[in-house]
Amino acid sequence: MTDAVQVRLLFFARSRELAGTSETSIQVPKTTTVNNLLKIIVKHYPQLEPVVDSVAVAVNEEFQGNSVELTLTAGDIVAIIPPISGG
Amino acid sequence: MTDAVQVRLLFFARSRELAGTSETSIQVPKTTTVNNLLKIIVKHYPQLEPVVDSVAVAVNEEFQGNSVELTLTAGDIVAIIPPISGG
Amino acid sequence: MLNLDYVSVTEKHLDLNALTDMVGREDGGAISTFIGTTRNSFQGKAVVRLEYEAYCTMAEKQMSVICDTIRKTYNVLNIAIAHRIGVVPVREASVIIAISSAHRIDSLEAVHYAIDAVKELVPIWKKEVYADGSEPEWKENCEGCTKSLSKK
Amino acid sequence: MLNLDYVSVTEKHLDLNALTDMVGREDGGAISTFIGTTRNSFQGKAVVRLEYEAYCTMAEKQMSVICDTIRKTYNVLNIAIAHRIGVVPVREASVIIAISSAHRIDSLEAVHYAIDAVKELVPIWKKEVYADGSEPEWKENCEGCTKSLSKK
Repeated sequence: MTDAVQVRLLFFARSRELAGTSETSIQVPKTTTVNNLLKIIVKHYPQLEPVVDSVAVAVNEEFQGNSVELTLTAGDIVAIIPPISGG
Repeated sequence: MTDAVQVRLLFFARSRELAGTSETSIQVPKTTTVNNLLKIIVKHYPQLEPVVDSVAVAVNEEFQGNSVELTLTAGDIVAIIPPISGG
Repeated sequence: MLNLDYVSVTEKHLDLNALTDMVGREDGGAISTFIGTTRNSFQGKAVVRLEYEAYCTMAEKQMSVICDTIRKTYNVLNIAIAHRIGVVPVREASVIIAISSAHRIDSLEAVHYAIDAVKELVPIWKKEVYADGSEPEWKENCEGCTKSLSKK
Repeated sequence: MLNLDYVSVTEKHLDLNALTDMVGREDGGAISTFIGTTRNSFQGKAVVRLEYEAYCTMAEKQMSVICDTIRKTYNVLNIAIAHRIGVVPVREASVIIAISSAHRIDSLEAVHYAIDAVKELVPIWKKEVYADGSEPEWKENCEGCTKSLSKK
């Protein structure tokens, strides 16, 4: 992975409980889609498999389209966002 | 006026200021329409002439249709209701 | 749990917390409120205060009719409608409506309906007093509305 | 007068009076509010409390985005959106939205939009804890909503 970067990875709510942590860091390709990013994360945290289809992803606090090609930078904050239930 | 009854007559807001009183009593026909009632009232209080077309009438605290035939009883409360501006 | 319809025409300062506490319920997930406040100007003229006058007994009766209509249309829990009369200084509340419901859509829509209905159906009047000393004016919520009431 | 957008995710008890005071203005004639409260049951199961968790920095950012959208759509004056996190006991407020406007239609519609938007766009989650000791549940505001966010 010559074009790999290290990003921060945040988990919340159910995904946090399943992952067993609220934050970690992970190496990912510099350019990738959200769908591919999720596949990589599930490889590290297979226990997220049941929820992966229902989560959204935010990069640096902005929601990202699933098929958008992301360009990530070292230190970027990737967050797994389970279905929202605020209010 | 054999079929006349004495009713209480209430004025509010602008009609109260024009009439110079908030309450009086007046002799009116036992059966009459709201329009006719207003004509009688304006005969007693000609200063209400400028507002008579914009007021509604309530009898015993219920709005009455202008052309409805009212049957009044002695002591009924007739109220002149200028355009509402609550809220 | 019994439903509450609270209606009030009062010379006292309106207490938002007291009214929302009154409509709040353990089986409710939503409280919507509307607060009408006195504005400091009308068409460029500075307003120093409003003076409200009511046909009190009929006003509270009409507020109860509005509560009945709300219950026929929306799935609400408790309703409170309170209108202040007398002098209301700028920025203070002249009317507060607070409605609770299990789900938000009902109280949101019911409050909207309720304030429209109060302005149309409840015999209360306001006189605007201006800073420039010009003749105070009795306001009208919308032209012809009151006249059309008599047909309802 | 400058417009205020106040957004807050806090562990503290939400203060309705403080928030409405904050949005109240001399040039405003209307304040509409929405208060989300904790219900005591879900599908027949007694709920003892809700526990809220937020992605705080992003949540406040999303609330600010909602404020921007409100200003593009409705003619409002001040906006306050506050969400409580941590444990919220039954009957207490988890979210309060308060919006002022010159005329009532704007704040009424803006508050309705705002609570819908908060429930759809702000990364906050609630876990329901039941009296019968059954497994606490992470709620979802509506199925598929979050997934659809990623397309927005």
